[in-house]
Amino acid sequence: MDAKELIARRVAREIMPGMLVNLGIGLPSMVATYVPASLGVFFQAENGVIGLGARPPEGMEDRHLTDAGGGFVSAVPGAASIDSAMSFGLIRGGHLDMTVLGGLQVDEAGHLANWKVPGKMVPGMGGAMDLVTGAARVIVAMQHAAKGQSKIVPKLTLPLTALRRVDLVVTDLAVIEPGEGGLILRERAPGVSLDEIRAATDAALVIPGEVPEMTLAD
Amino acid sequence: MDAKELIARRVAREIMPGMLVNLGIGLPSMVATYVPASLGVFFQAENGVIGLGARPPEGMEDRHLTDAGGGFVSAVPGAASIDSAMSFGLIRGGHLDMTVLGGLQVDEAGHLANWKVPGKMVPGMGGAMDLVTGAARVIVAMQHAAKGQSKIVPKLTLPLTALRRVDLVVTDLAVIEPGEGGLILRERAPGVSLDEIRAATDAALVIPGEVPEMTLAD
Amino acid sequence: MKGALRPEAAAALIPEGASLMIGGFMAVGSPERLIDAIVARGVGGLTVIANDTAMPGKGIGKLISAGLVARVVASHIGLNPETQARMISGEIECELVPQGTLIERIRAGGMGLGGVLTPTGLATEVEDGKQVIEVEGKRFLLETPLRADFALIGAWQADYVGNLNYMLTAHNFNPIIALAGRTVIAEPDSIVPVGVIPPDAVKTPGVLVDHLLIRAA
Amino acid sequence: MKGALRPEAAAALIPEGASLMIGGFMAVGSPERLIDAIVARGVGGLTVIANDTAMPGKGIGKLISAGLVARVVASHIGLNPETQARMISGEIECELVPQGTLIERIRAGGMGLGGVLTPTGLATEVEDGKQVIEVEGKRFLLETPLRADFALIGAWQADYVGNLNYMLTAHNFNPIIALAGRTVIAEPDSIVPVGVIPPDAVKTPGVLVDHLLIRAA
Repeated sequence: MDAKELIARRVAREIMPGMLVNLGIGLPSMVATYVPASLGVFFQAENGVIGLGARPPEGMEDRHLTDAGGGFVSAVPGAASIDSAMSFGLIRGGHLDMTVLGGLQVDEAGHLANWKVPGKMVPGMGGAMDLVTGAARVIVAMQHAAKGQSKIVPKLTLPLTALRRVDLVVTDLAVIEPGEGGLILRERAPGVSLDEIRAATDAALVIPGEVPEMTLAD
Repeated sequence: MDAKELIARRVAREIMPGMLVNLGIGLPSMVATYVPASLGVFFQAENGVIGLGARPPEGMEDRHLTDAGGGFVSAVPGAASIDSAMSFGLIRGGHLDMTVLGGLQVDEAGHLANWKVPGKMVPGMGGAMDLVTGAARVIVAMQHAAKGQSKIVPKLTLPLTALRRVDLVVTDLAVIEPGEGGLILRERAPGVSLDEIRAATDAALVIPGEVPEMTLAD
Repeated sequence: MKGALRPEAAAALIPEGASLMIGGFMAVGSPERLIDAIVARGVGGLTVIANDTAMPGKGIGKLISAGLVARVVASHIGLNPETQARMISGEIECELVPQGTLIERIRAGGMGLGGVLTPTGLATEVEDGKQVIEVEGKRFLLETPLRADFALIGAWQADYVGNLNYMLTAHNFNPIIALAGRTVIAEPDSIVPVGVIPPDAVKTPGVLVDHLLIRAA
Repeated sequence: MKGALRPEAAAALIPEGASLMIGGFMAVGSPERLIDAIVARGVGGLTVIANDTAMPGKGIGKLISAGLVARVVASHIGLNPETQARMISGEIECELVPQGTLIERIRAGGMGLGGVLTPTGLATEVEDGKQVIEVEGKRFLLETPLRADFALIGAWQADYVGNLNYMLTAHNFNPIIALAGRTVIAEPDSIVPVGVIPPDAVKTPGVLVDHLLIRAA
């Protein structure tokens, strides 16, 4: 199992029956693969269908039905089309139960940077600022480090996405829960030691007496 | 022809092909009777259908289709259902070409009072404040006097409906156009003299050299 | 969506003093069976946020006549003399709001906005006590968001996951209050299998709806 | 609704330096034939207000590649390297706006609101230069309305009076920009007789639409 699959499987376990969930493009979109249809979860993409489904059968793709990355998708029974005002009304108004986004950095205050690298990458924030501001629960799904640099940092050095503290960070090494008192280490990836996590993390971690291994979705 | 029919027929002549028009309940709603279908006008009621039509045939009334007064109506071909946010978006956003409302008073500034008589009648403003604020053209259709009192007054004594100067006032005696310089007398009702209008009007009127008789819609 | 309830079970969710947004325009599009059940339960001190209070014997008018309402936020009460009388006697506190402002305040509450700026009501008594904010040289009233404990919706069709649609002038406040009630109860004319309402015909996504009323007997 | 135009006649309405709101999300729901006609006409100095600038060769990306765009107001330009390059070279001025804020600013412009208050962007660089307003103890950014000379819409069906509807994820910005363009031009996949789109299925009333594009050859 590679790092991305591990993260996606762990995030999938956060999803409860009947939730409305937004998955960002890239790694977060992999989470859907590990959520059983029996949960009755509705996936939303911010471009506008509640009830996104898997890629359609070959030859049945329709240009009116894509995800936020522009890839062809299907829709599940009970889906609903919405325009962008309604889409972000659901997001900003707290009707979205959960969003899973990628991250560039999370800091000890639980703040996320995920939309801009000054002087380098200026893609625009898209829906990220609204999602982090408004979703009932914000989960960051990202690799623990990039190019040998920890992405869990004492203080953001990249531009902030939103004032709101994210609810959970899931990486290939750990599950971290930002709280009033800092970043609490909740779980270890299978076979990863506390020392390995500490060594890979620039930020200070609050480490409880017991830090169990992650349980992953099938 | 009674006073109300006269007013409705004169207002009908203000309606141009293809307009979107809101008619208030009561006297203003009579205007539709005198607008030929060939004009392609769409009537809107603020409760939510663009393309209101006449009362349906006996036994075909449906409780899901009424005007703003709760009376049964029909819908013309090409009608569109809208919710209240869209309805008032059209009104406030200037997409409504014309509104015809009743009035309690209009004053020399062209201001309308039509929603409240303190200590007596407090029905609420309903859509009146939005309609007068937002419609591209506001026409007041009312009797010139009530209980022997002129409704065209120097200065409103009843609560203001909106800051916006109304565009035209049509009464059973006259057509009056409020402007920068005051209330301009544009037309006389058939057989009514300038002196009769002056005598029935508390407000000062600007009287041009020629004040023709009204032409009425069939 | 949690399932379909009998009217009396839905009414039992509503406590004394709750705030209710109720769909309908002169009772067109109002959830009549749900209102009847609330009247039967007799729970009082309610705040009603709605376009109007209909007329005696219809829609919200039944709650007014039953004496269950302590506060009304509406754009128009003129066709219900009982609301007027109870307002004058002080039994009902009444906040009158321009209709376009009322629906935007509800939408703002439901969509997580802190308010909207509208020109409607400027220089009238609606301005009293409100912030006036200038944008690009024009003055606007700041109107604040409204939410409620419950949104009570009259719909045309619902499907098994709670997707709703509406017919003709029975839309009115219904699709908007569906966003602004902490608990949303919908009374549809009919309940149809998933797929009968195509995605493009859904006006209120089922994810917003907590309970449906069971079909009428 | 004034009638149906050939794409070149529609493009001819658009002058140098015009502002265009264009529907579509990564070109899904964008009016491709109309965009092609604007590229063919070659009128420059355009302001484009849209969710994104698609990618080279698709939708708004074609206007970017043709060098016709002087200014972009969008939430995301990351999938079009040409927009990025032209922004960095200074050829295109770019205002990046959070997606939910962008759509509300357009809606406010179209619906006659002076602005909306949103929590999105607080304490980020989006806050720069904006009024912060406190409502009920919470802080919000005041976001101002957007309008444009033209709204260019991709629709699914239109009828003869200009009523429009949209399919699945091709709704996106289209129904909202229809309110905020001073001239509204819609490119439907098909044009059907009045009555084929029932009143409850209309998403954009024909009274908002000035011109349709004639059907594709």
